[in-house]
Amino acid sequence: MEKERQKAAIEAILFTMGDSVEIGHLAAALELEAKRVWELLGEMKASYEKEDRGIRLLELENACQLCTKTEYYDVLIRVAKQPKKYALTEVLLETLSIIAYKQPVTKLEIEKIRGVKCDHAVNKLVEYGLIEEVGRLDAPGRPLLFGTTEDFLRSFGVSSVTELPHVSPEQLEDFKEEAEEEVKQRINQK
Amino acid sequence: MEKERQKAAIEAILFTMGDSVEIGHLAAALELEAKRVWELLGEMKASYEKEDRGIRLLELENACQLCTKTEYYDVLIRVAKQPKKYALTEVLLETLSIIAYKQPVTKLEIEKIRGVKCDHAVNKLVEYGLIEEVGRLDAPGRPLLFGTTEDFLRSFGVSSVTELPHVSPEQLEDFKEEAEEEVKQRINQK
Amino acid sequence: MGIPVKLPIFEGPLDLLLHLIESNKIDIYDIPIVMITEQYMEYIRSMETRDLNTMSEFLVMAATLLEIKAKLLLPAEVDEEGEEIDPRAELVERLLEYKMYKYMAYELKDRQSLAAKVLYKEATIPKEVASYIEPVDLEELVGELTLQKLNEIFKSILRRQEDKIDPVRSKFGDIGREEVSLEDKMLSMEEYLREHKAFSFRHLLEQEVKKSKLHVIVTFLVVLELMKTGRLTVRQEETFGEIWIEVEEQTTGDPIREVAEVSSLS
Repeated sequence: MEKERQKAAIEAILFTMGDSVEIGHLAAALELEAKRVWELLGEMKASYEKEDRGIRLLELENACQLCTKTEYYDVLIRVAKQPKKYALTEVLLETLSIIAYKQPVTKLEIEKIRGVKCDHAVNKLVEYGLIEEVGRLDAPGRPLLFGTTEDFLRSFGVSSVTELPHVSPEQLEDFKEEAEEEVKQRINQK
Repeated sequence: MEKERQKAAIEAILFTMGDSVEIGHLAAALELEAKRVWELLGEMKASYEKEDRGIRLLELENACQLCTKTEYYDVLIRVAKQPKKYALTEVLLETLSIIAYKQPVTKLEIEKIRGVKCDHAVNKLVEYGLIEEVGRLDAPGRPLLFGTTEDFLRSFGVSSVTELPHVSPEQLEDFKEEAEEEVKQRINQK
Repeated sequence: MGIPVKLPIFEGPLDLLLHLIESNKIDIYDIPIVMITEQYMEYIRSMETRDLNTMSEFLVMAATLLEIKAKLLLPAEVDEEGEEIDPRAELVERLLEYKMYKYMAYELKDRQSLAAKVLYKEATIPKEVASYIEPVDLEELVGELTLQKLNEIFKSILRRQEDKIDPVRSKFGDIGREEVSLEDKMLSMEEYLREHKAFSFRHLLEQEVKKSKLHVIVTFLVVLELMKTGRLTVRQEETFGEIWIEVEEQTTGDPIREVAEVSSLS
């Protein structure tokens, strides 16, 4: 096998293996001396350095391996990482509004208001950086307290949570009456 | 990013992913038009064909992938593990060829051509990942339609189903004559 | 020409037919139906398989051959253009199509053995890429959401919370589940009937209403049950008038006990 084809064979082997391959294995497969394999690898290394190549030949102790050039990580990330869809679902919005108005607040309190578990929603909001742990409640179990972050304020263009539109006690009274009215009407219909 | 580096980026992506990558994904990652990506791939394909390269660029319908050149198989299997092979029986091959040429096709159509039930063969081919359900026929019973997969293209070394060998009626006539000729010869030999 | 005793296994009726045509060196467009049919039948008779499914596929083809054979004996039909229709035409078409796919199958096989010499690689995603976590674009995430909207959402949650505390029902106090079985009620009814031979439905229920709604319901069910067995007769003079219940004279057995037993079984 002439030189060009020997190099091609090495490339094919390194490509398929992905992982590092011992020089001894390469030499055995190609029926060449290890010294000769090193020579070929040296020549190959130079050609991988060319501008239009995205892979590089990595020489390790007694082995070698193909790997991508670091400068292409950014592009790689865009393909290798499925772009995650971040979205504020209804559940997240509700949880966020409770935390915004009732902060600092524990998960238990949120659950009491929404009537359902909120671990997932709280975790997601923390991940999004909209809320954060702000301390612990001085109560049995010392549960975590959550509050909105500075990022939250920035995203909504306010400088403080006191700027949030308020729900007055009168309004709360109204809700209560509305609810009672509704229930009465429903009973009368029957 | 200039052209050379765009090619390098594509190489880095294809090397990292191993599997086929959709042209659309490449275009999005590189912020290029799909047409431009195809052009770059064309140029890359040519440079991979050079004698000292052991890998090849495989174009598959709307995707592409790197793979080794067939001529280095013998050297490769001395180092790499041989990929598992499945034996395709005559029945499976016949069924597969009907699906490849007539896709999308229902089991009933396949049965009409082969004159025998094909459930088993179709199930096996689905299991091997060579065919897949591609929809339902808009007819009574809404029967499933089957088509070939990307794995099929890879396993048979074609980049598109249109590349499959075609047989014209004239060719068929030739086959028949050939067959007759063969039979005659065999009889004469006896 | 006879058929070799040891025949290869055929993939199906078309496969067998093609074999017969080819081994007889027959022009596929001019199949001597009589001869082929005989050979075909002979093969079927010698078939070792008694698998009905496989057998039936071959038999369908046999029937087709016999049909063509019969048609050939009759005066030829003509098509719209006045040309004679060859009864074999459809079979020829099928055979040719099948032959084509059989050929393709061989072609595919060749290609597969060549393609099998190509190796691919597993994904090797660099650590730096794999460990990358995409930052959240808060601006995009928050999007159309405004503080006003957040306020609306919060208010709607509060509203829902008030709804959940039903102001009417919450005044009922505890409603416990009372156990009143049909059998119990039957037995107490038996006693009642011994003392009262005629009474109004309202009078009967007066005692029950004091207990609970469930007692009323079960009592009503007992009355219906006893009406069915003929133990009681019920009459009502006018719409919304008083409902009168009278005890019928005891016939055979003890219907109340019987009913009690039946309902305890169910």
